[in-house]
Amino acid sequence: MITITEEDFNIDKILKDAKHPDDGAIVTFLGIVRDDGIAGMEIEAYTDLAMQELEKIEKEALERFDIRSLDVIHRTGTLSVSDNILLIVCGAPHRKDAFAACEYMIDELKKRVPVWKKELFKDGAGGKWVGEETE
Amino acid sequence: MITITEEDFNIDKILKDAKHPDDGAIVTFLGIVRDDGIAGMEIEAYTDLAMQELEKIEKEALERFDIRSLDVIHRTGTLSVSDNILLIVCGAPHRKDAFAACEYMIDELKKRVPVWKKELFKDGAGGKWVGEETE
Amino acid sequence: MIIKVKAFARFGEVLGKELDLELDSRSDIDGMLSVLCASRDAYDLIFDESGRIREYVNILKRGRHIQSLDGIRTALEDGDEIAIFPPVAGG
Amino acid sequence: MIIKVKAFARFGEVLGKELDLELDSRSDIDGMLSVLCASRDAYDLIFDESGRIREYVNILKRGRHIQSLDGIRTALEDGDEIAIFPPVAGG
Repeated sequence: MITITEEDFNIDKILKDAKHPDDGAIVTFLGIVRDDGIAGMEIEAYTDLAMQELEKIEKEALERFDIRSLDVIHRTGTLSVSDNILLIVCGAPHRKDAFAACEYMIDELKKRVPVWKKELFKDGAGGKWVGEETE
Repeated sequence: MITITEEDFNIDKILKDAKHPDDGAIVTFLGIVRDDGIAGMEIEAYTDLAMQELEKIEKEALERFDIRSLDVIHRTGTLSVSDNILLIVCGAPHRKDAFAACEYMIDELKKRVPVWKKELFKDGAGGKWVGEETE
Repeated sequence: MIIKVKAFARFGEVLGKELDLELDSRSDIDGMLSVLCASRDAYDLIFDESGRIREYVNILKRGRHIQSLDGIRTALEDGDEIAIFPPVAGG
Repeated sequence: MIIKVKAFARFGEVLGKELDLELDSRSDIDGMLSVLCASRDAYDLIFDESGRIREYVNILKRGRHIQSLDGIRTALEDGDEIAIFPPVAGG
């Protein structure tokens, strides 16, 4: 399942729901706000298109790897250091596929999914959009 | 932290405890009992040596990869299909190291750590130790 | 006709996050950008010194990149949603 | 002297999971195995037809493989813990 939400998530529950009798391995990627001397992060998404693109990547991964499930939750809004940003959960019979599909999802997500992050300065005076230095 | 226990674990809590301000990525491997037409699984460990070996692998991973934490919980005892067997949690500034260290831990664990699994037959009449076919 | 424009990240801060533009019928992306980039800041954000759209600018019509349509000559229709954004940086 | 033997997985089922063996002082691993593998089943589990320890059998003295010590000639002392097990299969 693909979700874009402001809400935080309960990983235990998501893993429980992801479990399939064929699964022997569940690999999870959790992206969190790293303390690069920032107060936090603001995350913006072009939600409709981001959902479509995530579903497309999910479909590609299900075709490419022997996996049973691939779930993604991407948060938006204002987050603090160490807050959860992104969760990817991949269940598979064997671990190699679960790792590969989970990495595929995060790699493609970073390239293709319309989401942006703004690092918020500590003094409260605005911030800097990640990736701006390339512009 | 390395733990060998009969108890199940709360992944949300473990992830929360694992978080370090330097971390941007936490990769988790969860091994669960796959339904290969079995009733469940019995897991036995040579606990003292398994702890030592897991700590050795953890140390190797901390030297090899730029990671901040690597936690392992391996369960023993009798488990049912879809029950949690093993949890590996690796926190790192960047995702490539977190994925690589998590895979390193599970690959080495499977080769080096004295733990054995017995698949329990559905009719209740005993079971089969995994890996026995090679003997 | 009315075109809905959504701009994201820094583009949203400069152009406005979401606006309805009143355009002549038979307008195209080029025409829309003239209206959208009337201010110096907005123009510099989207165009380079030689007046070409900067490489990192993504413009989508109803979810499709204009490069896969007719570029800046892509025709617009009443009710179209145009998205405009810098390189993505999620995850 | 008393040697503690721990056997795991199928080896534990055949040999017993944990036993204290009373051995002559100055016994070695070879001597211990003679006592431990008195039954036909136990012998066949550990030794091949030519009387050599099967390749997949791991024997450790105080956590160290006997290959890295003196093999089956590794000397034993009172209170030693010997572990004996098949290939590992955790995770």
